[in-house]
Amino acid sequence: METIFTVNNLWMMVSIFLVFIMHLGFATLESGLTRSKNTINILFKNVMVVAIGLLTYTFIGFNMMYPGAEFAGGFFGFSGFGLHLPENGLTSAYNIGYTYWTDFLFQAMFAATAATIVSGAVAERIKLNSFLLFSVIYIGLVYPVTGMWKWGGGFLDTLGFYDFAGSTLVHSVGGWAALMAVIMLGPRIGKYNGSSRAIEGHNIPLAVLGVFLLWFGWFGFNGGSVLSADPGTVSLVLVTTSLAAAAGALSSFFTSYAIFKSYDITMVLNGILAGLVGITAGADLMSVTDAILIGLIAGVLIVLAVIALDKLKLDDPVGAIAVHLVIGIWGTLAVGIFGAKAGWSQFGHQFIGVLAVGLFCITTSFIILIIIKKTIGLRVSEEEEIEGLDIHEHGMNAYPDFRTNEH
Amino acid sequence: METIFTVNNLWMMVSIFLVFIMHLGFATLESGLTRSKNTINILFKNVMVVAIGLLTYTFIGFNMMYPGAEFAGGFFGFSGFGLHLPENGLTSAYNIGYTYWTDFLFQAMFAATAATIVSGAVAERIKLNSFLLFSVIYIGLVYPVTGMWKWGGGFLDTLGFYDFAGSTLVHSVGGWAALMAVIMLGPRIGKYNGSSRAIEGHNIPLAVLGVFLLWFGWFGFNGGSVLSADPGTVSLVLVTTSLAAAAGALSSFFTSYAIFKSYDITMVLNGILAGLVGITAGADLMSVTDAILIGLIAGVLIVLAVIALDKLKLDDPVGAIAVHLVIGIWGTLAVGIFGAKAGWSQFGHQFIGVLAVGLFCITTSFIILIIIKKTIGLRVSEEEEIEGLDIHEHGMNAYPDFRTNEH
Amino acid sequence: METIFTVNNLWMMVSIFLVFIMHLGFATLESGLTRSKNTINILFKNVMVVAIGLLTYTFIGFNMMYPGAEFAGGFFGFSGFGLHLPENGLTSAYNIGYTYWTDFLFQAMFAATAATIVSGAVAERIKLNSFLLFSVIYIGLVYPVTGMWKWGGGFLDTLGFYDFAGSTLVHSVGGWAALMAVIMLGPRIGKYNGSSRAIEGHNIPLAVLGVFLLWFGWFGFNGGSVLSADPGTVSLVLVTTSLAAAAGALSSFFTSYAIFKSYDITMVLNGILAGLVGITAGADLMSVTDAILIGLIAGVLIVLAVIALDKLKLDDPVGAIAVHLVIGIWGTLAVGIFGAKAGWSQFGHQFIGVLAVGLFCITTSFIILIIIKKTIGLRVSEEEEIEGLDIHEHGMNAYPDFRTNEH
Amino acid sequence: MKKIEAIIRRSKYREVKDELHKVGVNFFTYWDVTGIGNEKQGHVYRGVTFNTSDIQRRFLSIVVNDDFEQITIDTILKIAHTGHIGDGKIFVSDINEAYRIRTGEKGGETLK
Amino acid sequence: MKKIEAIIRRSKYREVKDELHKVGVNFFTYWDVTGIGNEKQGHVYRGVTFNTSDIQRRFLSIVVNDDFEQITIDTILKIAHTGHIGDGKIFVSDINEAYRIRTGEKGGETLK
Amino acid sequence: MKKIEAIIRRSKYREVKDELHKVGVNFFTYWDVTGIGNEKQGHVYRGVTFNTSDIQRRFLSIVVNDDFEQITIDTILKIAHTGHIGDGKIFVSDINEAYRIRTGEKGGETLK
Ligand SMILES: Nc1ncnc2c1ncn2[C@@H]1O[C@H](COP(=O)(O)OP(=O)(O)O)[C@@H](O)[C@H]1O
Ligand SMILES: Nc1ncnc2c1ncn2[C@@H]1O[C@H](COP(=O)(O)OP(=O)(O)O)[C@@H](O)[C@H]1O
Ligand SMILES: Nc1ncnc2c1ncn2[C@@H]1O[C@H](COP(=O)(O)OP(=O)(O)O)[C@@H](O)[C@H]1O
Repeated sequence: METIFTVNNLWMMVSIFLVFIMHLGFATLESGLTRSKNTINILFKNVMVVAIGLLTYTFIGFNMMYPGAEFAGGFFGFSGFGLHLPENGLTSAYNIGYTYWTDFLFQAMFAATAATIVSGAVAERIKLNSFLLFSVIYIGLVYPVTGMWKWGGGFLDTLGFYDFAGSTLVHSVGGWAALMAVIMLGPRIGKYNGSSRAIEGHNIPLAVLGVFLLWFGWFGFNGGSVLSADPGTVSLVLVTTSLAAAAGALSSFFTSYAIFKSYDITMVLNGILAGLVGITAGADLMSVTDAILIGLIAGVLIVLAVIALDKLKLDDPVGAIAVHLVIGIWGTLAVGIFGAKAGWSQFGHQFIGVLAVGLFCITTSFIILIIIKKTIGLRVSEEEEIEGLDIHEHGMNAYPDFRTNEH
Repeated sequence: METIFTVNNLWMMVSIFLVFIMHLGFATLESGLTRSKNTINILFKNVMVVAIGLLTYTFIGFNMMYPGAEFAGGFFGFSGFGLHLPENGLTSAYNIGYTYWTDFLFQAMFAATAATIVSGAVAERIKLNSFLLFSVIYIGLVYPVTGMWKWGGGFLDTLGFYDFAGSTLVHSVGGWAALMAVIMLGPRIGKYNGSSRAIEGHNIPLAVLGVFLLWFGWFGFNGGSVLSADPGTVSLVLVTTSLAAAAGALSSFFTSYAIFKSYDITMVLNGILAGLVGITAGADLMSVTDAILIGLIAGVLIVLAVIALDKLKLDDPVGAIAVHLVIGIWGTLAVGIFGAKAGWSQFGHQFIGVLAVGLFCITTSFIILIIIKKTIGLRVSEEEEIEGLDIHEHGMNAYPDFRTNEH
Repeated sequence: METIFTVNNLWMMVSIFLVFIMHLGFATLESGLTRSKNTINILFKNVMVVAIGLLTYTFIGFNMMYPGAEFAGGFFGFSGFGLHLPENGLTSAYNIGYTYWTDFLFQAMFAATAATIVSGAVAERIKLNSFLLFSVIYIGLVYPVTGMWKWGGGFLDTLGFYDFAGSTLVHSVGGWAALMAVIMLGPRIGKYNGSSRAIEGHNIPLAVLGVFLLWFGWFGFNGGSVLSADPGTVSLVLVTTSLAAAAGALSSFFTSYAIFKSYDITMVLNGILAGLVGITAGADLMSVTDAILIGLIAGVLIVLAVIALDKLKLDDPVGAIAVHLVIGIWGTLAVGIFGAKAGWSQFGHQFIGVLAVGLFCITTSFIILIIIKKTIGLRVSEEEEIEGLDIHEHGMNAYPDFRTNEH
Repeated sequence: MKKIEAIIRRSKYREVKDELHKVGVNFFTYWDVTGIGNEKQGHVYRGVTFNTSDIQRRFLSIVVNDDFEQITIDTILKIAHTGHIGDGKIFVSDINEAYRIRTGEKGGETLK
Repeated sequence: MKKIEAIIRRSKYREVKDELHKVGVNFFTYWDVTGIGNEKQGHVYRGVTFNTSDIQRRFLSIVVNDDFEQITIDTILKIAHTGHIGDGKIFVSDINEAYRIRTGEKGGETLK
Repeated sequence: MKKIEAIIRRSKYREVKDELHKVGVNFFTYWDVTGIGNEKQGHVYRGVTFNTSDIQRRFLSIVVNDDFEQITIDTILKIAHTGHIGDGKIFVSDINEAYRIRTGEKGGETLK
């Protein structure tokens, strides 16, 4: 009896490591797709967000997101500050899949992800302090609330909304905040003078490294969301996850080639992420064919979304809004279209979930951002932006030995 | 009873992740050892090959390589398109070591490796489309056939040929195609004008990253090939794998120092890979001393092979032919020389295996390549090659912020 | 019964992979924080150290560090050269947590770490040969001796000294040698002409990659040190490890901002490592609050230590002495201050442990280094140092395609 | 023909380029250099704070016919100007001859 | 003494170097620059297609004695030529004096 | 005004800079270049040993008033000297005019 508990817990711990390494994936992807003069800044944000995520989640987040039956309401719950090992927290009586500590750490690793998503979208122009402050509040207070609505047993759960590993609860939550922040910050200087200008990322190998690491990490993100090592479910989830990613790569390849007559590697990288985000909401419900279809559609959508957002002059250097918000929505709705739960009523539930979370995130992130803007300000000075955040906020260069060629 | 199944399956899933990350290892190694003007191109190929490998293996490869008893012949078998979960596919009745999904995904991750090996050898001059087309056919149709000969229960298996994790079935299969492609493509412009010229790789840290990740991944490649979490066998395999790699590093270090009076890091990196490829065929059969000897010899051979191939004017930018083909053969034969199965008759079986697979791969890759050459062409134009594939095929630079110094 | 053995062994194997990847973390961190003209040199050292560590530990180290009851003395033990599978070495009779092979490999991966720590501190001026020779002797003979004092059942163990995963036995052992080597080598040319000059690291993304990988690896370093997959203990260890790292990031962030009014990413990276080294000695004894406190203090200490060492003109390019020695001592003493074993008597034991290991390491590393200095020499020529070790010792550039801007 | 070499702030490059185009100077060559001058820049690295006078700048080399000399100089003086220390310098020298490799032609025509 | 500055396609560099060696021009210095001129290059990045006139080129600075001026120019004109827009330019100016640091000697001898 | 262009070993840069400061030459611009000359450097890469004459060097461009010409040249000749092949060259040419962008002023004053 206890052996299976040990096995399950082992699996969850492996998933923790994989989700952890996603933060490195985000850090390298985001720094690769931005300019060298802002590299230290973006890496700094990504490093701090992990620390902030873990600590706020320890202090408050975990107990807001999983308040436990007696503290949970439909919309909000809280069982007190800090971590308190419950009786039986280390045995299968707590949960057949993991100990209390494993539970906490797996969820804490997820928490930081939401803010990391924002970090990419606002890159190259947001003030470091303002971003960190935003992250503390958003991870500490907003993320756990919507998380609780479904995973903590709140009203979306009661309703029948389904979100396996967080297309909505993690990716869209980050995506909505990214959207609001991008609107409030405005585009980078020079991005939309008349027509749209490309501001190329400075280090494509770093971006590729990031996407491979994210895929690698997603095995734990989705695989761990089974919450036990159950061979059938977990291995299915790994297959649907991988095939959706592969399909996303393929269709984004063809779509972007069809439109631009060029092999744009950043589109294929986004296509892979689109496949991954797309399958996340229903990774355990899909057949092989479903997974491939979801991935293929995600790969087409992502290319169109990147183009559309650019047309709308929403300047998102790494495509975070397209990947995490647009495809996060697609993945959530796909649960109503493909797989074991497909059907109009499920589609309805999914739609309501998207809407409810969207409204809440738009409102809260707007409020947080507007307060920051009015007080300490959101955006660096024009001089700082042109000369680079690294030299101004950090007094350093990311590559002091290289002769750069900044654009 | 079922718990051990869960454990085994967990181990196989971990192995999947490790083999997956080898693709990142290949991507960074290969891009590190080539020039910056072709970096996007090589990364693009490595990314797409993963997607292609997974999807062709889903569609056709898995059922050709493991057609199951009723469909298998000695030389060819096929049990139909697509994946079909067999009855009991999720329980230990399917296999004590893993579910059907785990089985598929582990094998699928291997599949893409063969084409990735080729990618390095043909770098900096092959047309992107031609390479992708070749990959689809080679992974889709050739790799599963030879794989079936042994692992799918075909004639080499019957014969007594042994190839634990694929020195021949994976590495040589890639290596033979690499050899044929290099012959048919010819060397890079400027490589052999009179004497051989060195065309240095543009980013050595990236190459080092690649080799560490490949070693990391090899724990799953070899360790997972035990096909269960059996403590004794798997841990022995990890030890032989690690010690062969370490021994390969050491002997390539001394060999290259003895010849060139210089500490050439690329030779040591190749030496590590040589140790790994060398042990792959018999990782479960070797003692500690055997493993070290195999690694030491592999490390010497690799240096000589790199020199010899260069003398033969076979231009292989990353040493793929030397590592995967020459050492793949060495590793396969070593099963007849060292370890539990050593002996003349086993050596004979190994020899036949090498020969049979070699002939088949040479023939098929030649046919595929010649058809591509005659139709859409294999090689980019001279102008494109000199100015770089990145700007011509992709319209991008990998490092737009850096002042380059191309050679 | 045997299933739990398989699970435990699986966990230990996963830990092996994680500890292995720490070597990549060290390689990238150290090369990122040094200059581009010495990049190949430092990578070369890091690659070779892994090979040397594994092979010397096979040949001699393992049997010195874990000689087994019949061969162990209080201060020294040795059970013969090479590896010899004991009877029952593959079953739970050997150990409930792992097979003999797993045991060896986990310990062997640790062994190389001590020398890798030195590698960073002596970077950019030590002769390659001299460093490699030093590593062979230090890993082969010194590391196993002090290791045996505690983990092999020697006098420190008898005394009651506690060092869970090696704040002292691994990190300080490396740190002391680093200190001695830095003293004997002297600072890099130009570092202390009058006032201290900053010699900036050439590739900050590489350094960030390194720290994330080290954190990732630390899950296995600490988690594996439980020596079984016990759900409660391991998951607690993962939580204390992560929170100490996060707390270290936070406090180093605030401390370095308070002192320098600047967001110095290298300080935050060192702060994370400080949190990790600090928690290592007592990761299984601490509560959540203890872990956070240990991390917070470590993060403050590291900033002060870096400044102090610089004031003392001890030139340590990557901060290895500060991280591994100073914080190694802090972590060891913290076992007497926080957590389950806190108390004056334990503090005394910890203190004696620090002292004993320190004296032994100082003495032995001094002797080894002085002999090397008198014979083959320790330091490269001035010309070589100024022009870079890469071109002189290796005849290569790490980045031949980039226009550099060396400082 | 004159060679006008301007060492400017990198952050001013784009504006200068656009304005040069407007006044009809469509051809030039640039690269990034390090300038040693009056300006200092504060750095911090691992606990060492320091001021460096090695500042990254952009070097523009513009060869023009004599009638374009003044407008080119005036444009740069106007646009690259911030008024803070470190705005850079312009140096003017003579060019004896210019050739266009594509056509082999030489003289002032090659600069148009 | 003359300074010959040639801005050429990077892809032509190796040929030019080899041919210069053949005609006896064994010493020069080069670096990579960005050229703004007639040539345009198509780029695509994340859905934005654009043409840039900022093209990477190689800048050769060759100081020669007067009797070598013509052969150097002719060689570059011949070898660096493709006939397509963007072949680059050659500019010639005077050098007053040259020194060889190794020996301290000055004058035309230092260029041999 | 004179332009002094010095191509020196990178390893000598720091000393040269310090000494120039001592003699009152506080302003200049530098960048890294590749020099083709007499010096050869041995390389090894994946089993191919080769000598390259493409050696990385530092290029200093110093514009000075005429009275500073000699001291600048002498300083570089003295400090950048090792006596081994490859110490580099100094080239001197005329500058017609200099402008300081910050103030718009021109002439010799801008170099002080
Ligand atoms: N005499 C000179 N020779 C070459 N370059 C110079 C000279 N004087 C200034 N420069 C360049 O101009 C840049 C700006 O000069 P600086 O003295 O910092 O500012 P300002 O011109 O405003 O006084 C320097 O960084 C350097 O690149
Ligand atoms: N007047 C100039 N001053 C400096 N560099 C120039 C000038 N004209 C051209 N160049 C350089 O020569 C390169 C080629 O010129 P371009 O106009 O593109 O082609 P073409 O010479 O064939 O008309 C440019 O990219 C630029 O680097
Ligand atoms: N005629 C020249 N024109 C431009 N640069 C030159 C010339 N001659 C030498 N150089 C530069 O000077 C450097 C040193 O010259 P080299 O011939 O190697 O040594 P030495 O001056 O000691 O004979 C070369 O690498 C090159 O950059």
